[in-house]
Amino acid sequence: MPDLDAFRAEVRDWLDANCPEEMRQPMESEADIVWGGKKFNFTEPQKLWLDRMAAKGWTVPEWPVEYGGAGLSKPEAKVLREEMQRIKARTPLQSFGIWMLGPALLKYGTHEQKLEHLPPIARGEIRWAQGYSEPNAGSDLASLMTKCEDKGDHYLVNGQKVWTSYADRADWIFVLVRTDFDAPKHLGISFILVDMDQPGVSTRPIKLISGRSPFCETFFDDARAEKHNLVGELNRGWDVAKYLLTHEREMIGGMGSGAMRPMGDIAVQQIGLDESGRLADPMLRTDIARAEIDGLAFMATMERVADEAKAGQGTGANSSMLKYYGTEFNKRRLELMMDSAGSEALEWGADDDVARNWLRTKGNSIEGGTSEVQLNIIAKRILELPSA
Amino acid sequence: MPDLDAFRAEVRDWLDANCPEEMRQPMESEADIVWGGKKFNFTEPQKLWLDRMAAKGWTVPEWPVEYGGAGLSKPEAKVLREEMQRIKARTPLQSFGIWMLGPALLKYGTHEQKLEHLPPIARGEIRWAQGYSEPNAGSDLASLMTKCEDKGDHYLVNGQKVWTSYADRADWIFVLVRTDFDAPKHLGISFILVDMDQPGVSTRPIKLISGRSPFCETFFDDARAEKHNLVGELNRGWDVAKYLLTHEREMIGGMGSGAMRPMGDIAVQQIGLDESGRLADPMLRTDIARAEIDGLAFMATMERVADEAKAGQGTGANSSMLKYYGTEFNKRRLELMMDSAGSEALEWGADDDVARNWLRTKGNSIEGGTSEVQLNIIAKRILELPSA
Amino acid sequence: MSMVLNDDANMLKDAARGFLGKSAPVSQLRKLRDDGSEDGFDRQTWAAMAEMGWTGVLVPEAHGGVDMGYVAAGVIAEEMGRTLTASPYLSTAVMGATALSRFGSDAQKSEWLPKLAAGEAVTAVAVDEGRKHNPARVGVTAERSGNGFRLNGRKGFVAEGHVADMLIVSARTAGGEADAEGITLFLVPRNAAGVSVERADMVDSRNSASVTLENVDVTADAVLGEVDGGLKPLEAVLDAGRAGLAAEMSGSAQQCLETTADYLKERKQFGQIIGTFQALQHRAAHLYSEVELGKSIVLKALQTLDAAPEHAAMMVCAAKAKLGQVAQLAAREAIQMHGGIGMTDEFDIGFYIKRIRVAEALYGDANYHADKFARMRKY
Amino acid sequence: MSMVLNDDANMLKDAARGFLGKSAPVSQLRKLRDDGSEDGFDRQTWAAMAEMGWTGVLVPEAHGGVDMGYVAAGVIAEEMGRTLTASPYLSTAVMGATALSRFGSDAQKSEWLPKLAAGEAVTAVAVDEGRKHNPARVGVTAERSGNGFRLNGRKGFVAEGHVADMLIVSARTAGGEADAEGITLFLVPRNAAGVSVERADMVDSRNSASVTLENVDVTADAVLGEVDGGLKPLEAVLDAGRAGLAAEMSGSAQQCLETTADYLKERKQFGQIIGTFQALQHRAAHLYSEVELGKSIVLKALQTLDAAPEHAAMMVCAAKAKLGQVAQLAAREAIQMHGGIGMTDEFDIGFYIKRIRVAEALYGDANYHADKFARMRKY
Repeated sequence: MPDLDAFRAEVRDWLDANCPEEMRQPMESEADIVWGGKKFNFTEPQKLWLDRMAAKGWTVPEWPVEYGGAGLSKPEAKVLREEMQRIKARTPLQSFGIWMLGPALLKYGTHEQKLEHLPPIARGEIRWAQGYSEPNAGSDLASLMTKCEDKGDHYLVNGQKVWTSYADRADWIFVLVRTDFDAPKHLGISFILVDMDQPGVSTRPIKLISGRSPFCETFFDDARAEKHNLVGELNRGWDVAKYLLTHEREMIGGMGSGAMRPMGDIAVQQIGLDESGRLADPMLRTDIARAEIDGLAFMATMERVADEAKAGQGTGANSSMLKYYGTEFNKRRLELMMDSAGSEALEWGADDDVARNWLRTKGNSIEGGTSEVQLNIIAKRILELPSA
Repeated sequence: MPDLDAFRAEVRDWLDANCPEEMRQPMESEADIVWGGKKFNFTEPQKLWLDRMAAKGWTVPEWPVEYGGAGLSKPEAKVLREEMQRIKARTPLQSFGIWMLGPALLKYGTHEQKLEHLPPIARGEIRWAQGYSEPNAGSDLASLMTKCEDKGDHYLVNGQKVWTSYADRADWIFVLVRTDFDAPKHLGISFILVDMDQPGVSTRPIKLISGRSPFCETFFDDARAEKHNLVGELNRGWDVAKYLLTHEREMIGGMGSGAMRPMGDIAVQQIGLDESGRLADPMLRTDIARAEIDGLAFMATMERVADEAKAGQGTGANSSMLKYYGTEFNKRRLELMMDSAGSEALEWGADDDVARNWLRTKGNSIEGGTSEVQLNIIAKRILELPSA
Repeated sequence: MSMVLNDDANMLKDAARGFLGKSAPVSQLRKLRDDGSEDGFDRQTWAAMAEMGWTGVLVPEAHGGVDMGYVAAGVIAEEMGRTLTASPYLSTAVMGATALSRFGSDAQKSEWLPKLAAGEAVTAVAVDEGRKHNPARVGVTAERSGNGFRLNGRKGFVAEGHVADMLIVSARTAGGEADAEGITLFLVPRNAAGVSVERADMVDSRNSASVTLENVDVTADAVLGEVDGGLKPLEAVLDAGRAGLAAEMSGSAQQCLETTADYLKERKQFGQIIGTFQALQHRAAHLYSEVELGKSIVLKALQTLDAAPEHAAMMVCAAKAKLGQVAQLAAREAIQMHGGIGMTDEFDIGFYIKRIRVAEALYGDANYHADKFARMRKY
Repeated sequence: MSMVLNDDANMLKDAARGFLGKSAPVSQLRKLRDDGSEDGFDRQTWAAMAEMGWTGVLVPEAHGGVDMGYVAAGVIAEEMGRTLTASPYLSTAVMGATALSRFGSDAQKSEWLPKLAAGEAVTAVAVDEGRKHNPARVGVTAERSGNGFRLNGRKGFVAEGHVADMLIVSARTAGGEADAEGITLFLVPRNAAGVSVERADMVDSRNSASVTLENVDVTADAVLGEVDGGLKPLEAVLDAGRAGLAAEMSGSAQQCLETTADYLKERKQFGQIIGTFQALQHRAAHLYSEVELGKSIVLKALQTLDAAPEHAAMMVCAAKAKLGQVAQLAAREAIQMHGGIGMTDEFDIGFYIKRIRVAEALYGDANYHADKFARMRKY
């Protein structure tokens, strides 16, 4: 593939010339993630790196050029990722806009909606939050009750969302609302975009057991939404939501499998080896070895499922399998890391210490569809077991 | 308790004088179990030991004297057990008559029924089989279809039972039959005693995956049952069945927790220790240690549940917990024994080799109410979770 | 011995549940945390416990205690596990009383036991030096100096260290760092010159501290038990603490199970009470079984401590290992079955999972005890 | 490398499934067992496999093979795992071909590879001597004798031993019994003087034998690879076998899952299809996930064997360990969910649980490989 080679050379040169030295250092904590948005405090190198990448369209390399992307093919995007990894370049921008709203808009949005919302996402100017769950609509998301009324030239939104990630730092929110209270529950839901910079929208952080507050409650009290910001058809928002949930599942399932330091290495450093050269805690050694093997098998599975999808094979419901296994595995991994760290992990330390991460993982198998919901989906959609 | 001490002395003297030397040797295999009945081939010491014990009423020490027992109190019976264990005396007689039918008759039978059936059980003259499950009534036992018609002076039984333990070696069978096809399924069942020595009853052994055939299919083809052999009220046999199932559950749950050689000892003998004095298979060592700890906790639980029952505390549904945990534990134990024995256990050996026992344990969590049924019972009767 | 509580123990259990549920529920721990309490426990509650005799549960009557034994001590710990009541009960009434009443000299007993029984003194056991429990690995040194000893070194993960009046410290008087021989136990007043104690900010919001000893001089009277022979009494004291922790974890696990079962009966999703979902029913039923096993092995360990303390090590080891597994399972299932609300600080489940993690690590986690169990069984 | 099968491999998979399902289903193994077949496999089926090129899947084209590589070899093994087809495929086409084509001298290759590819010769690898796999522990001795060697000792658990034409035997030429150095591989004709082979009656009704060597004289030409340096090629041969077994177990696990899912859709209890019970649904869904992980790690191991065989050890180790766990879970869940009928010999599930147990033990069980994995990762 000569074209790819040329592209690789070009990417390599550009990255060498443009990636600031500071952006080639490993991130020290979650605080180093660049989320963007009006309220974000950039360091100088972060801003420089973001602006340069955004100008190339490389914060969202596969999006069309007119919407702020670079229109790269999958193989080209892979080359870009590989070259970034080669020099250990940090991701210039992460956001729910990129991961979730973007794909949904690309699929369901009008040309005008895409032009209005996608480029600011790509440039990191607008940070988005997700308004899905409600206090009485958790696993049973479709039973949501946030009301959206047609007021002629605009909509009025009233209700409450929970588990809105970083809503207190977001600028806009995409919200699932009920637009028809008489229809069957899946058929009265719409998907709408709401500017959070208005008196009708307020947020309250939820303090978690980890002591951190990555989530908020978000209240809509006569909040206004423009009519042109309804995505997809009225009352057919469930389709958009489902499409988006699949993306979210894959994202959460894939967490914890990234370039993590192997558990065995960490444990050796913490606990040491015994006279026979084995980890000094023999039972923990057993658990870690088995978990590392499962980790390898899981990573191979993520790879295989992705490759199958590219080849048009496999089943879409496998995203549920990845979400289920990935989050359960991540919980298990952090339990082992707590076992290994011993009493030193039992004191609160830095903002992303092991204990906080351990507690945080407990939510992985709840958010984005619980493990139980994923198992239901596997049973029904893949194994085709009957419903009661 | 001076009386108990006197009793203990008396028991000790009697056992010393009357227990044949051969009956003080550990049993070498299941073939050494004395089941009794017309078809059983006794060795001379087996017969001698049985007859002597039966004459004292000590094959069923807590049953009333008039029904073949010795009318011992619980503490006295415990003394007898302890003294038998002290000289390692074998149990003179085991049977479904003792474990299951006996308790059911004592609770639900008439005086005449007890007089007719209990003493032959106590003396090991009649061996009983259990006719419960049917091909389409497994976990859902109450959906059984074996028909029992009232023919005036007797009943006629037609149908098929499966999983009748050793029916081919039994003399009589207690059977759950349907006596009312119009009533709700639990209310049309009766409990009846059938002589197997008649042309209308035939058996066919079922070959199991272990290669052994401890169970049969049993066919009733116009089999005759006497009217006075109906136990309990007509159409109320389900009460008797449930009572009996509780006994069965406790029996099966308790299996595998007896005086077994500790797994760790067996593994050391088979695999050896490494230079640091630990079992040479470190992962298996982890599994065995955890299992032995669970085994201790389970034995303590059996003891506690029994003591609570004696003290009138606790819940009867705990027999489901013991059945569930005990059988699952037994399966786990045999898996570990297979791991430990390695390739040497993969050749068929003697009739009670590790491989056969391993395969046999797979049925423990199915027979006598599956693990799933026990978990249902715990959820509903103990945790009081609602039904759908 | 019958595996049921006798009438005295049952009465104690009812009394403890009544008192703790009313006077020291989880909200008390939450308040101590949110207020940034320096003591980390409520002194009024502690005084009430002393009043009821709990602080003297293992103190002989001759020294002002009620001497009810380990089963009784465990009953109290179990109830405290239900309410996560913060107090120096374990370090003082269980471990301190065990140390002094079983291994103390007459003078040591007379000096300390009445104060312990009266709730007037708090003790803390300073044993660990690394991130993982290992009582034989002792780096703190005690060198002979005049008629006494001079202690130097550092201990960590000392429960109740900063509120203790007296520290029970293991130090090396002979041998190399990991030798079983050559360890000696010392009674060190916390206010002795050279002792500095720093409280740690623990995930469970309970008391733990690091203790630094810098040329701390003690007399020979400060030795608890024999010089160089401290590991055996130390293990006995630790076993009392481990059994107490196992009892506490049993109480916490029971509470997690019950709270969760109650929630399953209430919460609706998909138009149904979620307790009707069979998958959750089976997991709850499995958890019930494990919790029952936990209760049994704890009772067995406590009974053995009462009946034959010198043979209790294996049962205590099994109990601590089993409860580590059971309580963590209970906490994990509780969070998962509660869903999002279980993740919020506002809800109590988080306090349980955090306390259980600390209790699991304290004096050896489940892996430590399973390994020790295997070594005791010679494999 | 993309984690999907290419077109060739997919065609092979379809062909294998078609052929085995029709010509060598589980009923063939049952019949071989019930008839007490001396060969323990069906020679006609074996000839058909050779016809299709399966016996030459790892044999270079120059020696009459089709040289399709390990992914293809694994595809065949996986399909055989679905039908439990008995044959010397693994010992010959996978392990024998690996041994000869990668480590054989030109003469050895010319002599054996064409016969292997044609299905005319069967090989067997004789490695283990104790109840647990341990390739470095070699007690069989090979003493220099004239220009050659004289072998003495006993091997057990030799898959296909009694039907093999040629045995690949590890023997000690130097060092102590557990030394990694000093092991040499020999090609020993089964009919050589002094070789006696006794077939074992295995629980899986497949072929396994013990091999006794009594003053067996071989020439220097019988050495495979280097004298004293046999452990490395032996491990490579074993890794081929382990990957093949993992693929086979993956096929068996998939079959257990599918059979069980089908049964859940049919069987009624309590007036309902039991597949509607959520507890069973969740367990089946969990099993599905594990089976998928198993498929992935097997493919990864096979691809690594093709791409970089010298670096494949860790992936093969992970694959054998993972499939040991997955396949046993699948077999156990299959029996439990089938209920009583799964316990009967008449039903096929028993054949699966038994074969999976043997495959699990062969060339190292999951514990062996997890331990080896940890050692490779230096912990």
